[in-house]
Amino acid sequence: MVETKKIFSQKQVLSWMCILIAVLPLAIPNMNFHHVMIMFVIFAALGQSWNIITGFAGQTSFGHAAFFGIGAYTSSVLFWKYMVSPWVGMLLGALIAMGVAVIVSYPCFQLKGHYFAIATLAIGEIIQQIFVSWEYVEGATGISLPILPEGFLQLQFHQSKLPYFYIAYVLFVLVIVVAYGIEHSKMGYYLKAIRESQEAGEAIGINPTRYKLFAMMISSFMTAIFGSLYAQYILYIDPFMVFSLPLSMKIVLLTVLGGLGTLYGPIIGAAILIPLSEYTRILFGGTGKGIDLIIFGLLVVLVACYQPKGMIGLFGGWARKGQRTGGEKGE
Amino acid sequence: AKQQVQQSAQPEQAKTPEEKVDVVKIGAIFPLTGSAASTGVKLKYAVETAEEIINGEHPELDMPLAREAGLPNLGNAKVKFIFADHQANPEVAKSEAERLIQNEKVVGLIGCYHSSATKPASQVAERFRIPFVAGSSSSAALTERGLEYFTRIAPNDDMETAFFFEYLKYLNATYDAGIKTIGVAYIDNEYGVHAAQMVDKWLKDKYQGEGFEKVVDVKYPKDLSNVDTEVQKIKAAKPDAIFHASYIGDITQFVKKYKEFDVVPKAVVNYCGGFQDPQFVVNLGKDADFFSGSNATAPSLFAKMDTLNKINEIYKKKSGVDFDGPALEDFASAMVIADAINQAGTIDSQKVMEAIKSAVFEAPYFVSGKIKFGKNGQNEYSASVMVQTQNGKYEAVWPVDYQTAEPIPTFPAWKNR
Amino acid sequence: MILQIIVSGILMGFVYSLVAVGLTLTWGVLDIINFAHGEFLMMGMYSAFWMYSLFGMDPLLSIPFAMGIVFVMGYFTYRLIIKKVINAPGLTALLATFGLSLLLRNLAQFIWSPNYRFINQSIVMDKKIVLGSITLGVPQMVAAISSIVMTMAVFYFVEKTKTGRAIQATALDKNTAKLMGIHTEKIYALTFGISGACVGIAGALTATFFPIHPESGALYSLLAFVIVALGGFGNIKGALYSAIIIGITEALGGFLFGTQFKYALVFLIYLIVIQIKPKGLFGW
Amino acid sequence: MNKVMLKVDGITMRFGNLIANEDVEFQVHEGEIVSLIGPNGAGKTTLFNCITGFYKPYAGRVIFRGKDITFLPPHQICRLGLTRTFQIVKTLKEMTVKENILTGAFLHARKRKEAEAIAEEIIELTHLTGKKDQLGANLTIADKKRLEIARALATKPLMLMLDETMAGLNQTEIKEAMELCVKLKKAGVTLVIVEHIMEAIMPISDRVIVLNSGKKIAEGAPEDVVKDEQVIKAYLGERYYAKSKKC
Amino acid sequence: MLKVKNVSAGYEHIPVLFDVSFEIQGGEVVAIVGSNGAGKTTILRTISGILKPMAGEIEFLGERIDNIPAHKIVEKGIAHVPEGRHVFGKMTILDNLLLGAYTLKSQEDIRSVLKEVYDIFPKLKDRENQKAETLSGGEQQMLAIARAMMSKPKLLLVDEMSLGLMPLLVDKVLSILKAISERGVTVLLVEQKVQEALEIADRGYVLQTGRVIAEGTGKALLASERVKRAYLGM
Ligand SMILES: Nc1ncnc2c1ncn2[C@@H]1O[C@H](COP(=O)(O)OP(=O)(O)OP(=O)(O)O)[C@@H](O)[C@H]1O
Ligand SMILES: Nc1ncnc2c1ncn2[C@@H]1O[C@H](COP(=O)(O)OP(=O)(O)OP(=O)(O)O)[C@@H](O)[C@H]1O
Ligand SMILES: [Mg+2]
Ligand SMILES: [Mg+2]
Repeated sequence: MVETKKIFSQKQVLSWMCILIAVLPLAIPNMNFHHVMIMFVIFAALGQSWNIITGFAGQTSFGHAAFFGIGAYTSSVLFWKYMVSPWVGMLLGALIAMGVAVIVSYPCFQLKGHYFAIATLAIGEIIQQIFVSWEYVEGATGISLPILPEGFLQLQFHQSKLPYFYIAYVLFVLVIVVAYGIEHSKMGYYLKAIRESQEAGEAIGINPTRYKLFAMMISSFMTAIFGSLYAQYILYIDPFMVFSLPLSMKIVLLTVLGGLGTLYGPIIGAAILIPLSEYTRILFGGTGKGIDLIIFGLLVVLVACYQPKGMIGLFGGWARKGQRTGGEKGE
Repeated sequence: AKQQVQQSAQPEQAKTPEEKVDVVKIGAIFPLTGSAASTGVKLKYAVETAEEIINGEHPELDMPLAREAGLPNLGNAKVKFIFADHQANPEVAKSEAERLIQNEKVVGLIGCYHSSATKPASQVAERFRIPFVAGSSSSAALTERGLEYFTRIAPNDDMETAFFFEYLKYLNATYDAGIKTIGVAYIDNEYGVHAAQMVDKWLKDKYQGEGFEKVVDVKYPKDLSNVDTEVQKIKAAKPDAIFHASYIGDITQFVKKYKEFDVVPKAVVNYCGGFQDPQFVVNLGKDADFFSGSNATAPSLFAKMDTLNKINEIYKKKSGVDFDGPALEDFASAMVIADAINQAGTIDSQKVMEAIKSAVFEAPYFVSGKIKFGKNGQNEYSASVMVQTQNGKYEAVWPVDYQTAEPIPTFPAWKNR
Repeated sequence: MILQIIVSGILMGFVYSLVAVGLTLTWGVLDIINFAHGEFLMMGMYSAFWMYSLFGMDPLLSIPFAMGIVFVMGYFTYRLIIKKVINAPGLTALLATFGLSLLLRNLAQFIWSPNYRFINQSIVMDKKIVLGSITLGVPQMVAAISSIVMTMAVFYFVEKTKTGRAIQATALDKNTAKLMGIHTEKIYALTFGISGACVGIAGALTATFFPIHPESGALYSLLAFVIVALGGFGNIKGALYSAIIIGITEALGGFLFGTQFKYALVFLIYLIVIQIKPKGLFGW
Repeated sequence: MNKVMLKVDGITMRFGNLIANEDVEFQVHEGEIVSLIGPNGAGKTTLFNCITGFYKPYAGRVIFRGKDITFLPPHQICRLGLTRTFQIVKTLKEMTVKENILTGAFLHARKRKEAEAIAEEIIELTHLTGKKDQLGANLTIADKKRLEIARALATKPLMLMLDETMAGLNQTEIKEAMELCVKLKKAGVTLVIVEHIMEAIMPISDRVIVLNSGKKIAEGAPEDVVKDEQVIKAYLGERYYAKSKKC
Repeated sequence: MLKVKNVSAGYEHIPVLFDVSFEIQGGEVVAIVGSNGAGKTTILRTISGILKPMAGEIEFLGERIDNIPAHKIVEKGIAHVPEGRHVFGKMTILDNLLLGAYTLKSQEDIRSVLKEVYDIFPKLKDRENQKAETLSGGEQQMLAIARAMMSKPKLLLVDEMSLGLMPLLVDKVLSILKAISERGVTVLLVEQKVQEALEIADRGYVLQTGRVIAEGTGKALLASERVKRAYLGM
């Protein structure tokens, strides 16, 4: 695999991944599978967005559901109350999420490590509570989106899920392009420098607050886009669904699972986690004994234990097998 | 594969009616894991009970589909309920509904307990033109969406609220209970908030004029560690009656704290939720007494209702507990959808839906004895009775026709128990 | 009444501190986020419930049992899981313990059913002390006193004993700790065990006044996260004090601003405090 | 004499009760190499931190090329052309040597190509060519120190402040480092060096400033400073004195 | 006393030591010198058990120690002063010292070593309750050595202790090491400051890119042309 790494550039590997993802739903025309693919693409993109602030810039966010929810709510409320096209809502939602991100994260950037992480968690929970109590957006009751005739403009498709998939897919590819662009530009280097040592970064002329803010803005913008898309796809949202801590954690975990701070990570992670959770539930969820989640939990533990650097570690690891092990003593 | 593409591209296309069926599949979506799993699992047992009654031969039961094995009008085809877990997540409810329809080819859906899950799941059913019969989901909003393929058995919170006020009026009139002020304690989610809205609505529309007044409104967060503050607020306002929209975990804590802080309202009425769970009495023992709530059934009624009693025996063998309201309602939803398919004599969803909408279903397990859906899909016969816990048992106390015990109109002081 | 609410808040705070002290050991001292901490608590509660349902044992008497069970769980969580991920970057331990939390939660559902359980026999059950206008529930009082005792014991243990020093040293610099002759693996496992024992006790104590359910640990662990951060990571006394602050915030804030906001207010307090003291109230 | 590049004017810094710098005052001229020496804990690193914006001094001012930079944040100071290294190296561990340097090079490069060109040049200059694809984390201390300098150089500083970058090098490598300093000086970079290795800095320094317990106790040409009684007593020790006399 | 036989070791499967062998007699001061990245630190880490050798054997007092964990090796009487001090910054000086005595069982013993150590480093006694991170670099170095002394070692491994120390202190610490060795403790010294190290050492080894390329008495090595050219820049 080390060999292949040299032969194929990151760009090529990513392109192949994207092509594979694009043709898979055509190859397997099953609606439930399409659903899994849509969820996969959405979550891979969410992981990618989150990766920018946490994987690249090293600022652990446990509150990304806040941006997701803001995106979902903005487009849904506009659509439901004023019949504004979800596309407009999507853009507005992303902008609002970005604004909120700036306002809430700016004061938190002085916090280090876990203190920052808990702060984002707190912000996420507070924003959820605001929406639960906000009558204008129907509070805890949630919003059922009106069902309209199919159409690209109103972002509703009833015959087939493929249009949803390809819309999500295009946005997903855009997110990858953005993430790729960031990683290979000045900004990417600066973010990673901040992650490794903020002080070293400052000493070579990096304004950490500014770059963290940029990263947060981009990350929240993209997260919100997928929030809108998700709401449009499910056609129902409530605050417990789109602002939940488990959602934030899902984004975190799939990225960690795949490999934090890499472009492949979120894709690999989502490709494992989403089908795994869907299919364990489908196979065992009907028992009513929690067997699906026992199995899912166990698999997550095993993956974490045997691929502690994320699944991406697999690719680096193969080449080294067969050598006598030395290194740090375990015991 | 090509055929499949066509099929998924035209979901509304109905199956050919002549098709011979051996097994009729019906999807059942419940919260089988997560914080509502305790209820969800009971609902699953209830549906399994229905399945057993339909598929087996139960001459002892005087109700449709019991005597013969399977669905007689479909050549004794068996019914198979396929369960799915929505984990209290609307997204999952939606995708499970789709999967059940698409992959499992179910011809009808029941569920989902949580109204928030029933909403998207029934939208899917609507889109595929598959009948959806909700059992215990109580949000009034469900039947206000104008869906054609959606019906619901349980009385909604709108009806429940009126029922509560009428009960309080009955207590005032018959026992001179003197209940005027009310407090509402409810969970901050769709279930609680909607119930509280209905209280406000009914007060404004009708009952304020009849002397009722709301004095305190306690909304508490969804996940909850303790209710000290909530109970203090209630205690300070001294309402005569408390309306509770709470789940089993919270209501248990409330009762504990009512006792600790010596809160003695005259009556506590509960929306369909935690109070109706038999675990309420198990957990709280004597402290559980004198609370009341609307319920589709009560174990004390079993003596009066022979069929229900026998059904309950089957259920109890599976679940280890007696039927409670939500379980019976979801049992009913399973029976109704099977009955409708049988009456239609086909699995053609449009015909089945016609049957659902037009038939009057025999339901000897309900006090109302019948189920009939109105235009909007709401069951017109409210199956509810008011039950009160007395000596560790749920007694039906109102309406008078179904009374198994007289209501105890006011709460005794905690120390006098 | 305000007084009653504050008192209730303080009592609740003590209960929280029971949970938080265990967390501050693993998260603060060893820098491992144990996402399954709440599930450990839940296991403590079920241990008590188990003893109760099998032998009718008073939860207070099953404290040692619960403590033992969860100690062992913590110990093996380290040996079997954490050990494998401890050298991995950043959040891998989080992933592993998240999986563990799902596993435990659903295992509990599998074994004990998802029903809400309640223990209604204990010598402290339903007892209360009434002082003028203030009511103190004896179960909470017992929990509060145990919590102080336990926090002090853990504090003393970590700060003043040889093993405690070894824990600190291991936390600060694992490799150098080895050079001192410290069996760091054992120390890690022990710390996890102790963290487990703390929540085990907490579980048995809270079982006297809270419903027991597979999900019942989740909220506590969320609050414990905030408490540990507010107190300053790794600071045991800080966890105690900030737990009380959180308890009061929740009770009083809920009373003044609406009970639905009580946890939001807790989070808000954290955000405000952290702006002034970015390393927590008592952090290094 | 050349223009004044840096003027440190009465800097005082405290940590609680501890006074780490007290009224320190000195100037650095363009193109000079100035060494800052003093016992462990004398406050050299603290002074660096005050000058480069990492600490806000308790009193005093720092003027760099005529501009008051006392309260500017570090990254702005760096932009003005004053870059420092860290005594406790802050290698960007999960990045390769080249990426480490590239990050510094982006300060004056709009495009990636330009940055790469700068980085290549610096890699050559600091003899890191063979290690450019190694991860920062896997370097030895000495290489980390070298990388620390390289990264700072990539920002094209006018003035470079080095904090014990030669510690841990052997004599041969120290020689190389000395040559590098001289080369930089020739290229017009002004240097302020903190170092405990007298053999290394005495020959190349134009001036030496001695700090003790936060205060400046001596300043002057290297050969004068080593003879200073106070400096010998507080810092150099008799052995060094004896050795230096021998030579 | 210590026999290192054909040891290879490295990090993450990449070897940095190749077939290294040497011996130390009881009571000696032995210096290992060599340029950066030669693997000096790696040798010490392998002896003290932080690293597992990929091949070869290490014997201490006739017992094999290459396959036992680090904390057991300390019990056998090897103490390691790591490169870069590594004092426990957030803990007090006394706590640091007590941690050094972690392997001692009796309180009596601990008290007596503590007294002995305070005799050698009186400055530490005055600051007993100060947090170690507030010490200056030199003082931290002393603490690191003192801490290692607390385990009553038979063999003391000292890595690069002159790093970042002012000249005055380098002298002082070296003389302390000499004093320690006179109390009967064997010392294995790893140093960049070749001259200084070899001056106090009885014997020395020169390491280059993971291999021993020269050995001899301190004086002999200092005089050798090869060493002079390579390490003393003469
Ligand atoms: N952040 C801080 N908080 C508290 N005290 C500090 C801090 N930084 C430095 N000190 C103290 O200030 C004094 C000066 O430290 P400084 O690091 O500047 O010394 P130095 O001259 O660089 O020494 P060395 O040559 O050992 O590096 C020391 O006593 C140190 O303990
Ligand atoms: N943790 C590590 N992971 C990978 N490689 C390492 C690690 N530590 C050291 N190395 C490599 O091992 C080799 C020898 O390192 P070692 O630290 O033993 O050298 P040294 O002689 O002590 O050098 P120095 O004088 O710089 O301390 C170097 O090439 C270094 O890059
Ligand atoms: Mg310094
Ligand atoms: Mg070394």
